[in-house]
Amino acid sequence: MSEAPEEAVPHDDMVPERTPDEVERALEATLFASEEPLSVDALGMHLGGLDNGSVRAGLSALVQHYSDRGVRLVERGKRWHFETAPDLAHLLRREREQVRRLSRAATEVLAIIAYHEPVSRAEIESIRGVQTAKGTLDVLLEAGWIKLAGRREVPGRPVIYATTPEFLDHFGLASRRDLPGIDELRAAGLLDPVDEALEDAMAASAQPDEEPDCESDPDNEWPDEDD
Amino acid sequence: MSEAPEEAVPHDDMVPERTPDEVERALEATLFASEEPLSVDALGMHLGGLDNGSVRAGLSALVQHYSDRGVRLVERGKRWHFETAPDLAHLLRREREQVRRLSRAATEVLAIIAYHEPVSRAEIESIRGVQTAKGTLDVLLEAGWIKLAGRREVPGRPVIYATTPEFLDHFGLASRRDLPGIDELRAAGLLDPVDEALEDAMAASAQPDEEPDCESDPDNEWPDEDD
Amino acid sequence: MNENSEELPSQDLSPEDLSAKSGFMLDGENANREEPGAGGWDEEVPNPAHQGSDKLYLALDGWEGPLDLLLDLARRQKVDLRQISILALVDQYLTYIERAADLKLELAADYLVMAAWLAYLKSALLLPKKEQEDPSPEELALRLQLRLQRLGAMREAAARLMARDRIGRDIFLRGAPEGLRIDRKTLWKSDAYSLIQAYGQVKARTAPRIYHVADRPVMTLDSALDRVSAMLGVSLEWMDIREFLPPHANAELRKSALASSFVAALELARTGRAEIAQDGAFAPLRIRRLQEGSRA
Repeated sequence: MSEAPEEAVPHDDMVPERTPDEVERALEATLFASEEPLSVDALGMHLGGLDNGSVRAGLSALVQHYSDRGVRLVERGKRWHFETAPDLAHLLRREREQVRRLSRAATEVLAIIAYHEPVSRAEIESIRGVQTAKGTLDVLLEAGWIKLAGRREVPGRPVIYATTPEFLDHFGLASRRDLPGIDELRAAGLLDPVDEALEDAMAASAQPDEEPDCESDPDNEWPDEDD
Repeated sequence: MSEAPEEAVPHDDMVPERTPDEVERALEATLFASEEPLSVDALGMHLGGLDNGSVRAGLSALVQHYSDRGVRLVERGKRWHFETAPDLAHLLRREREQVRRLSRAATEVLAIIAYHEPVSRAEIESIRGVQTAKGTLDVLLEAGWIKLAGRREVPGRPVIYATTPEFLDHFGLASRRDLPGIDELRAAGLLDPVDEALEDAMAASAQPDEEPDCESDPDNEWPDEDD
Repeated sequence: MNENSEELPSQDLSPEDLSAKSGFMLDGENANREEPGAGGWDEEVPNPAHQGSDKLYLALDGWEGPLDLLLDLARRQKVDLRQISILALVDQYLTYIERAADLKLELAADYLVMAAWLAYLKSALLLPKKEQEDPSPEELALRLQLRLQRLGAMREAAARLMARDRIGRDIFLRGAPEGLRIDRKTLWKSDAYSLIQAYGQVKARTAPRIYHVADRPVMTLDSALDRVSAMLGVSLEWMDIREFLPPHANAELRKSALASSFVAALELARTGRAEIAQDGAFAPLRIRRLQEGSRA
């Protein structure tokens, strides 16, 4: 949705309502009818070879048009679909508990994969400190949220895992950059392996005056709050 | 949709766009997410016991809002649902047309039917001197050039085939009597034996895509779409 | 608490196990306990019943290993994970484990391994630092802290992820999409000429056939004998065999005539009426009439 409102649609409350043009109507009809999210390319082809620029312009107009309505048009992993507005969840949720609940282990593994991808099972386990039960990855694979993403070219060539467009879709993320807090985690070095962070921290504590970055310096990090 | 614009929405091209009210948004989302059309009563219940009058007013506003868009809100048998605008229905069911030349075998069968109709499959085979694949007749039926013309009242009551008006049309014939007789064929040299293998080879090299097995043309996925 | 229906595995610990497993926290590479439950669907709320130390004996099963327990204890310090006191954390953990032992709960081995390792870490941290050990206890403590931070970050991220508006729970897609369909349709094409020609071919192929064998231009041996004998009578000189061939014959007939004339010449030679000479391979073949009796 990032590139959405390039069109010069004023952001007033009372917008002069344009009659939707034919591209817009065709995109609207196609996206309403589609059983799955559609990429710009797929939309263009479906609309008789419409160029991507026109498709994007039409999508932007539609995003704008639907921005205050009960359904909205969103981009998830480069694919577009209509969905209900989040603030109406309370109306729709009833008798609709379709989402199976994930175990805590599975949610943690999913988060680790999403924030670190691609990542091997050993790497997941080194973060969690426990072995991953057989079923945990299976459940995520079956849900279609993670996929095998090849092998890491290190001894043993372990399989590595990554998330899928369906994952982004389900959790309402336009892309992995939208993962909650990912920028902060990265900035704090919390997505780096322990060994790396340890080296940095040791180096920092060796020359304490050079780096006032005290994020992970044990010496000045253990204040007496606890006693 | 008659009582819709209580809120004084002019019918100009440039309509001041109302911010949809909550009932309207809730109806929109509920109808969008519903797996089946919903009655006014059902909608009222979904919306926390909203009275029918308010539901109807909201529906009217939605009908009005969607009247010029790619999807419309319609009532069918007292139940409401969204559907594609009728002028865009073709988008949902796109046909990709591929032009193929009739295979040699199919042309022979068609010619035999044209000259001898009505004729059974066994008769076709005895005239051709070779067995006829089931698919050959199917192709001719699909092309609309032959039709089932009843059954022959002989043991086994075999189906008999005849040509159609579309056949005459496609081949530019006013009637079957326009087909040249045997004597004319002979005079034109068309009864001279030819080296069929050689002819096939010539034909194949002249039109490499003329394949008797027609199912296999995967690469023109989106052929002449853009015109 | 849905996951703690399973009993903790009870394990006998040998000293070797202890020493082997105590390495786990040091290098962080090996995990040594399977998480409880099959890891499938069901409970997605954050760690249950972790408040109140009186719930200890119930809650122990709910943790996914000692690191998880440590993290939870660290959280109770209610400070940033970067600010936690490792010493305080160690004490809390050891107290926990002791109380579990008092309650005669069977503890999984890795909890005990962690307890032993933490006890070692504590004593190392408290001892006056004389000799430089490698790694230093401070480094070990830092490593533990870094690991807890990372696990904590991921636990929080998971919770935030799960709390998002999710499709099928908070957000809904179109309930009854019409679906997009692409029908392939073949337009068949042919023309009248192909049709008529095809019929012609059928008729031609199945019509009764009459076979004509064409007269091929040949010279029979008999006629060649007559011809060569007659021509030999004209002269007593050597003659090239090619002079015996019909002068205006086409190539096909000439071939046949040459072959027949050659055989005729052999026959005449055999019966003593002619002689044949050739100067070398592929040289002109010459024939001459033999005088009656001259050969003998």
